[in-house]
Amino acid sequence: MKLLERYEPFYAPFCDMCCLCTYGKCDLTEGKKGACGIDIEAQQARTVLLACCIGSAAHSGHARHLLEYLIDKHGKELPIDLGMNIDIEAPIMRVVLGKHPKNLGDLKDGLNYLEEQMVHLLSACHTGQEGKSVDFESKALHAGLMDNLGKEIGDLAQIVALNMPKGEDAPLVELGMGSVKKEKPIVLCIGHNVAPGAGIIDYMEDQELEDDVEVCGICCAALDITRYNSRAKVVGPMSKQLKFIRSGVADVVVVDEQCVRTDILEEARKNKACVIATTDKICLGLPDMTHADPDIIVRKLVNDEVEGVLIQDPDKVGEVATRVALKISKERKSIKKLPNLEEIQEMSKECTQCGWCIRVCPNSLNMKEAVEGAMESNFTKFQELYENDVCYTCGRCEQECEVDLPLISMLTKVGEHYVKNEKYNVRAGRGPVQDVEIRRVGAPLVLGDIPGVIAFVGCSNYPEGADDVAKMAEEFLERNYIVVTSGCGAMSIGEYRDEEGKTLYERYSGDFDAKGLVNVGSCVSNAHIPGACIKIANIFAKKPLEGNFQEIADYILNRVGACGVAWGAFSQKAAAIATGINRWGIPVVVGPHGTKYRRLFLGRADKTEKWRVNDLRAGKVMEGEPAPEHLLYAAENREEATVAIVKLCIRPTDTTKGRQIKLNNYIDLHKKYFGTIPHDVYKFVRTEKDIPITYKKEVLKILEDVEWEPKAILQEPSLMDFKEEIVSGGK
Amino acid sequence: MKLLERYEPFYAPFCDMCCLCTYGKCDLTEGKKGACGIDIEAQQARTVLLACCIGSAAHSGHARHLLEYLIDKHGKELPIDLGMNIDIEAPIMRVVLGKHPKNLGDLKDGLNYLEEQMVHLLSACHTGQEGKSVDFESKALHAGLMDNLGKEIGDLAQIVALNMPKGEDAPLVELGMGSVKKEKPIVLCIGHNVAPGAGIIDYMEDQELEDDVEVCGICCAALDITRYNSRAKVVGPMSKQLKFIRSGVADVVVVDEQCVRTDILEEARKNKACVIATTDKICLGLPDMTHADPDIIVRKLVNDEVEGVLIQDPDKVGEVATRVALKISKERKSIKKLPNLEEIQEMSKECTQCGWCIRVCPNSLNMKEAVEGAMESNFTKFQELYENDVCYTCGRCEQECEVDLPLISMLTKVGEHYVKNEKYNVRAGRGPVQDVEIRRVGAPLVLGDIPGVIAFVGCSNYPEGADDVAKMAEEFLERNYIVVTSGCGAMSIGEYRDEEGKTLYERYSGDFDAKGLVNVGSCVSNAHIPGACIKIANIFAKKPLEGNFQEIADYILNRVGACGVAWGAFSQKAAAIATGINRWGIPVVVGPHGTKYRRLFLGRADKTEKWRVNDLRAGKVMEGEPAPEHLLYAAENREEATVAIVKLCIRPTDTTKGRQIKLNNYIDLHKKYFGTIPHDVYKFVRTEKDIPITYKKEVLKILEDVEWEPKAILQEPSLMDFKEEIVSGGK
Amino acid sequence: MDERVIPWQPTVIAGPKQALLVTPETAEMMIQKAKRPLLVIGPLINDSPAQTLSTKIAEKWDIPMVSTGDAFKSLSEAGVQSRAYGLVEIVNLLKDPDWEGLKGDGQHDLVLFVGVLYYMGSQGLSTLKHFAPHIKTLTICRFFHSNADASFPNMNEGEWLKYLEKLAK
Amino acid sequence: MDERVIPWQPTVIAGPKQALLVTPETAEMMIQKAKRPLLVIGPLINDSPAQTLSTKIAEKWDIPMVSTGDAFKSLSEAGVQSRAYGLVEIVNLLKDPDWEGLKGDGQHDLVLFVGVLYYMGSQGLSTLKHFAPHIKTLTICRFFHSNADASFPNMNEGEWLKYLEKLAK
Ligand code: SF4
Ligand code: SF4
Ligand code: SF4
Ligand code: SF4
Ligand code: SF4
Ligand code: SF4
Ligand code: SF4
Ligand code: SF4
Repeated sequence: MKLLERYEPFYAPFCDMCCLCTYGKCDLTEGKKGACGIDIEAQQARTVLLACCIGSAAHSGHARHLLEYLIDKHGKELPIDLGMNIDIEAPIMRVVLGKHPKNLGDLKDGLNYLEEQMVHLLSACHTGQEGKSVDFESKALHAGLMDNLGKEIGDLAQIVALNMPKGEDAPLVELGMGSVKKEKPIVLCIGHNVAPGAGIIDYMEDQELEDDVEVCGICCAALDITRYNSRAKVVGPMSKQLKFIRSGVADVVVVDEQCVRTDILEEARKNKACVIATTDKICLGLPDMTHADPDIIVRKLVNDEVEGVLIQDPDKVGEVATRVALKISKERKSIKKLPNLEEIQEMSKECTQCGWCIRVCPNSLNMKEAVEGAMESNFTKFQELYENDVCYTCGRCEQECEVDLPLISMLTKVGEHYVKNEKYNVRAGRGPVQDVEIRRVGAPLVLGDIPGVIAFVGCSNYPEGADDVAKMAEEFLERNYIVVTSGCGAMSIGEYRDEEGKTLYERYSGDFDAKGLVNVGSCVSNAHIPGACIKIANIFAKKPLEGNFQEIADYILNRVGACGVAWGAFSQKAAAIATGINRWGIPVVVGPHGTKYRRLFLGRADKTEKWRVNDLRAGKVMEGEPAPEHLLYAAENREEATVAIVKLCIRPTDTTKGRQIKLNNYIDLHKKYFGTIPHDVYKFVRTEKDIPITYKKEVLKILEDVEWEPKAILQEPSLMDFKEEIVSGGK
Repeated sequence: MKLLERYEPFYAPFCDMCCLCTYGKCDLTEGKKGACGIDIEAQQARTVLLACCIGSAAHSGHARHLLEYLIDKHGKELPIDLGMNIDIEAPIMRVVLGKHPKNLGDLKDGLNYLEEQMVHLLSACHTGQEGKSVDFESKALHAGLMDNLGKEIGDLAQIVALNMPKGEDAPLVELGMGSVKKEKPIVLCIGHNVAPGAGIIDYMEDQELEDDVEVCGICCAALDITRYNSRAKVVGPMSKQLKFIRSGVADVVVVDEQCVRTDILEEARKNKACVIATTDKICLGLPDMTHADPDIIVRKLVNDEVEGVLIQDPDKVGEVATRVALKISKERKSIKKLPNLEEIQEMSKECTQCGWCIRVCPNSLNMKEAVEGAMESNFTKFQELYENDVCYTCGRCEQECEVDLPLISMLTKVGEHYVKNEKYNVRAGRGPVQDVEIRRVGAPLVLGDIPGVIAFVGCSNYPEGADDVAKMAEEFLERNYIVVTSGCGAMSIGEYRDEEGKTLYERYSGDFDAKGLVNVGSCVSNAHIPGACIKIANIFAKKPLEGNFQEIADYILNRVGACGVAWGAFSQKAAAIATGINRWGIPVVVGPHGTKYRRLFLGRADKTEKWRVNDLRAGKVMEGEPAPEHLLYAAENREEATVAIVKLCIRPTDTTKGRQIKLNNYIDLHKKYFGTIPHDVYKFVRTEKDIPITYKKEVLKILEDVEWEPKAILQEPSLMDFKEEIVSGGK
Repeated sequence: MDERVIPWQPTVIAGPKQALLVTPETAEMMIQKAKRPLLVIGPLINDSPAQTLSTKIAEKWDIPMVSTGDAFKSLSEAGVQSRAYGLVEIVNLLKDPDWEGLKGDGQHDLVLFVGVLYYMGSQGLSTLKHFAPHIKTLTICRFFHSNADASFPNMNEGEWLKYLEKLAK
Repeated sequence: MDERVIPWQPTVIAGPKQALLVTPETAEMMIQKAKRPLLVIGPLINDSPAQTLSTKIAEKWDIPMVSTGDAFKSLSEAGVQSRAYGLVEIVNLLKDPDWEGLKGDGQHDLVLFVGVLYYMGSQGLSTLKHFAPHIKTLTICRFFHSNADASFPNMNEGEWLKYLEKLAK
């Protein structure tokens, strides 16, 4: 029995054609094959593999970059030491490569392996190579695993070399557009690579300018800078990018890599902000002045002699960015960046009410209505779009508008004017989970007393605003789950306050324990999430690590009630992350936009034969439960997602007590969002002892209706060692 | 001055949208940017980079695979020794890495470097990374360079480890569907990796079965097997795949990697042929029996217990394929594989004359007409489609046909019945050009006495049949050019006979010299084409190799009158190859389907400022000539291409004698295909001495009309060391 | 371009194959012809007149209903019985020719969609278009769904409700 | 789907934006309105009545001609003057707003295409659609070209020649 046989790929083609080679485009509808013989199913799978390869390459390229830079700076002998409380420093690398890296140099082995694998995997996407969806999928899973490995290497390297938190509780840091001190010179970092941001911090400290210049960031770069220095401010997730730039607050915009708007230069120049590109991943067509004298670069930037510069040297970036910000800030503050409210009202009158802004919006937001309101000086609809990033400022409406209304600038101004108090916080990323924590929660988690670990990760392509994520996190924290988070998800959670004005980070501890809200850090820190699951298998269940991938993943799938949630997943990285997480046997829920990835992994609860497991203790194949029911699931809205997540934390090895707790949560939430006891609850009742006391009567009624019969509780369920052992090749 | 400033990218979007991430699809028409800020130009460039990455990965994954296998077999100390006549064994690796590989193990350095680069390059395709077309293009050029490097490594490894020809003249080998002895058991190899084919040959020799079993191949695998053993038969290029499989001649089909129809298993099974997959690149969803006992595998295959098998061990493939062919051949010969002519006539009557077969054909071939003819038992139109692979059996018409006519089977049968004498030949691939040959032709080439080196490479996505390639080759051979070829191009050239029934390989020698027709080998052997140009710069002009990329490429662009032709380029590999070749300053002409790659590099002959060069001897920037005029050009038909190619061989450093020869060819061919003297000839006349005697009067008339004035002949033209030196980053 | 019959989110366009534009009359004919129709009703029309009309349509022809997202609650509060599935779950079941159907009497031959999230519905319809040749899909949303076999055009709310009324009565 | 107004090779479809379908009458209006039209004539109609008709159209409105592929020869043998360019070369020139045009009097504002290889022409039209907002494109081939601004529909030879005749007289 294999993962892909139980969780069959479900394909939703996003295009009916293939345009990969010059025989094309080929029409793949109605079962037609392309000129190379491929069919629509394999074509979707190929596209998924390609996305996973791109995503994985983004993380691994980043890791390679960072590692080489840090080795340069700190030497390859710098030990991988995560302190007293962590002995298992690189669980993924140990399982996948069978190697235990002792120092920075050893991490190179991981990257060398991964780079070789990546070329093979990408190669399979070539026309006339792989042609069966199952072979593409097994490779996509491998690409996801390489993604996980690359991230682990990247995060480990930066933790030890930049002395970031090593699993210990980290401080709260300021978050939100309102947390940035607008009167100071401001340097904004966007992207994912901490090196330039660290360079800026270092320079400021050297020059004792900490109080004179404000450093803030968007996306993971922000999170990672706060792991380096908690004085830096986090503006927020990707969804803030365009409005923050349009607001003109930033004097200098430093971009490194990943998730940066490709029109950042054009947008920043509208406000005369200076732009510094810092890596070979995002050059913005700018002149490479890596080797130029900082004085000259500063002069050129300040005098507008160049559109911007590329400086591939983080220390030099630090100096140039800070000096330029200090020089241009005063003059820039006087530039008018946004239309005022009266101007907005005037502009709005140009609107032809064509309605195309709505049609091109990814979320069909009613921008037209907002503009119509503004005509009458009523800005409430604009405000509603602004709050919670309901409009995530992708800019498509503005691009489409037939009368060229600067819709995002209008939105930004309204927000600036009406939405106060955009000051929140987020717990700085703490990196890995400590071994000692694993020891503490291992048993309750595997037995079910702690009902699950739920990880909110990924990007901000949310269907209905960012607070959905926070609301879900709140729901699970209240119910004793361990909530882990990272990246844009961690920021979205921080942007939400309860009625008393407290953020979830203020209300819940940062412990990896029931009711703990753990921010591991940036996207690369995601690696610590499967890492924690691996450590449970190792520390709690004594499964050996080195090279023992199959057994560990099998253990996690069947026993560790973990579930990933990437509610706003948009990128190829997110595709790789999710697929990698799946590879470890951890289910993932994505938002509705996730269907555009073209592939999910869905189980069929109605087919009992799909759920058979090999009980290694009993030594035979037995009936199992549809738990977890799906491996990669897309929900239509938050309500559906909440119920799906809680269900996906059920595992066949729950004790009856644990199962009671899990079913209690499942029934509670189902009642809350669907109004009734879930009809399929009977599938998760093995003996009457599994039934939560509160719902005993109602559940028994359902059991009767479906002629339920008790089942054995599995001891050591596994998908390994079934008889039918010849399986398809691939990775 | 940079390559991309002179030869600006020309984009022809193949789709108006982007579907890469879940914000999409985004509409990029009318200057609109996507949700990530990207515009249509950058999106095309990104797609090109992605294609180049995939293509390059295909070659490099192949090279890695092969190298590890050969090191396993022969040890990493096996010297890279190409014999007496070649001292410069790895010109690309030496220039790009600055390293001189001495043995198989040293080649790993090249792959390690390349794999790391590939991950970085692929990473740039991620949403929110690179966003300017120029940055994507500079990376695409680098990906192309990595492609060239990977191929060089792959071919070197196989040449030295499998003792393939080392630049010496190679024998003619049999080519064509008619060259295969149908009465024998037949093993067909498809793909690009020689290892399984070599395994088959080895097993047959061991068992003394050479006369009992026929080994033949399609695509580059075929070419490479003949480099290993010249008894193997080459069926032909990719375009033969479906018709050869449908003909049912092959008993066992062994696929390795690249350019294999993804429906090969389904197609082969229709005829009860056995299929063996041999690499992790093409698993066909088959069970992996790499570690099973050959007896068991043979039994399972012979008894149809499995659909086919995956065996990732070339030696075991050799044994299994041969034994299975011997066992099943007799029974298979009695199976009826194709409809007979009467049946075809009957079937044809079902045709509704809907005409959709024509509309979906990549080349709008009139299959309907062929079917209409067949209704009346007139098969001439079918025959016309069959000959020269005018129909390259992509199968789209058959997929579309509303009455499900088996059009390819019908075509195949007609061909089998009417087209006799499909026996041709091809010179086995000889690998690199010898240093001694370079010494001989270096001067005449650079001075222009040999008017150029023209390389016909790549695939069989031809617009009007395969003989166009042969006719072009013939034209240039007759005119004293050096013609080099490889891959499907080499096979297409071999499939053409002159009136006396001779192939071009029979009529022209295999020397790298004027009127020589040099088959370097398979696609990976393409590396020897830029390799030869590099060697000209080194041996003839004494340019140092190690790490001296810029100077070498500049030399080639300005002085070596070479031109690549990929008339049927279809794949991502071809995109990478062409882009890599361009990187060395060598222009490439593709067929009309090449416009679907979305990007060309076109020069603007009308803008004199684009052609200025730095004359290093004169020490100043001077007016130049539009030579070569384009770097990547797509022609609409053979006639146009022929004239374009001859023009693209002109170089600013031609001596007046050389220029006369080149202009003479240009004018001759223009007269032949366009009826007149080319109007732009004046652009290539520097002094009156450049004018070919025969055309003196007519050319002078043109010069007068345009008020031509003589120009200086450049001594050492270069694009390097212009004053404006700050250029965009990227690779 | 006719704004009524290009996909409501225009980039949903997937290739040459487009849905047939239908009126309430044609929709009615399709339903009448179907042996085992199914109505999938999504959360976009929770607690709205369109939801009421949709359930009336289901009642009229005795079409069993699947609710997606959290539409179940809104429906059951309105006293309407449905089976809750995730949109991707029900699509996954529908694409299996051997699924027993909501009533256990065999796979459906016509599926109506209303009120599902536009782009997600479009992806589900794409799945069915490609992988469920045994099923016809008909969307009665106010948006043109090019991935369906048949779809209402893009309309404003008022016009749409009239379409639904026609179909319901 | 209307087979006359989907791209002749159907997968040429590139997105929501499609060419306007034109009759000879509308085409005539477009030509009359243009200040500096150009006719690009490709090798598909070498030595054919369509070529003769196309050159008549050019003569009628005094439209300069570019020939692509090897159409130059066929045209000049028929006594018709043209300038030979590769299809991609002329498209490259057309997309530059500063190109001086074939007659040296400025960039063209309308380009007619006829007889170029369908898919390659489609790619060239795509270039102009995206990068040459200063130019309108009109194809008078017998194939519907969705990447043009305006195009004749898909037709058979006979009908097409009638279209061309109308335009020529
Ligand atoms: S890769 Fe295959 S399906 Fe795609 S365009 Fe090429 S031939 Fe067609
Ligand atoms: S900017 Fe906001 S309203 Fe406009 S299309 Fe994007 S998400 Fe929708
Ligand atoms: S696109 Fe512009 S004009 Fe049209 S409704 Fe929206 S704001 Fe108004
Ligand atoms: S796959 Fe994407 S880029 Fe290709 S044709 Fe479809 S929508 Fe366009
Ligand atoms: S990558 Fe950019 S243009 Fe492409 S779909 Fe995503 S947001 Fe749109
Ligand atoms: S099989 Fe031949 S005739 Fe049919 S579509 Fe392909 S090339 Fe055209
Ligand atoms: S597609 Fe089939 S039915 Fe239609 S014209 Fe061609 S052969 Fe005849
Ligand atoms: S030349 Fe092209 S089609 Fe032929 S084998 Fe090589 S890559 Fe494949």
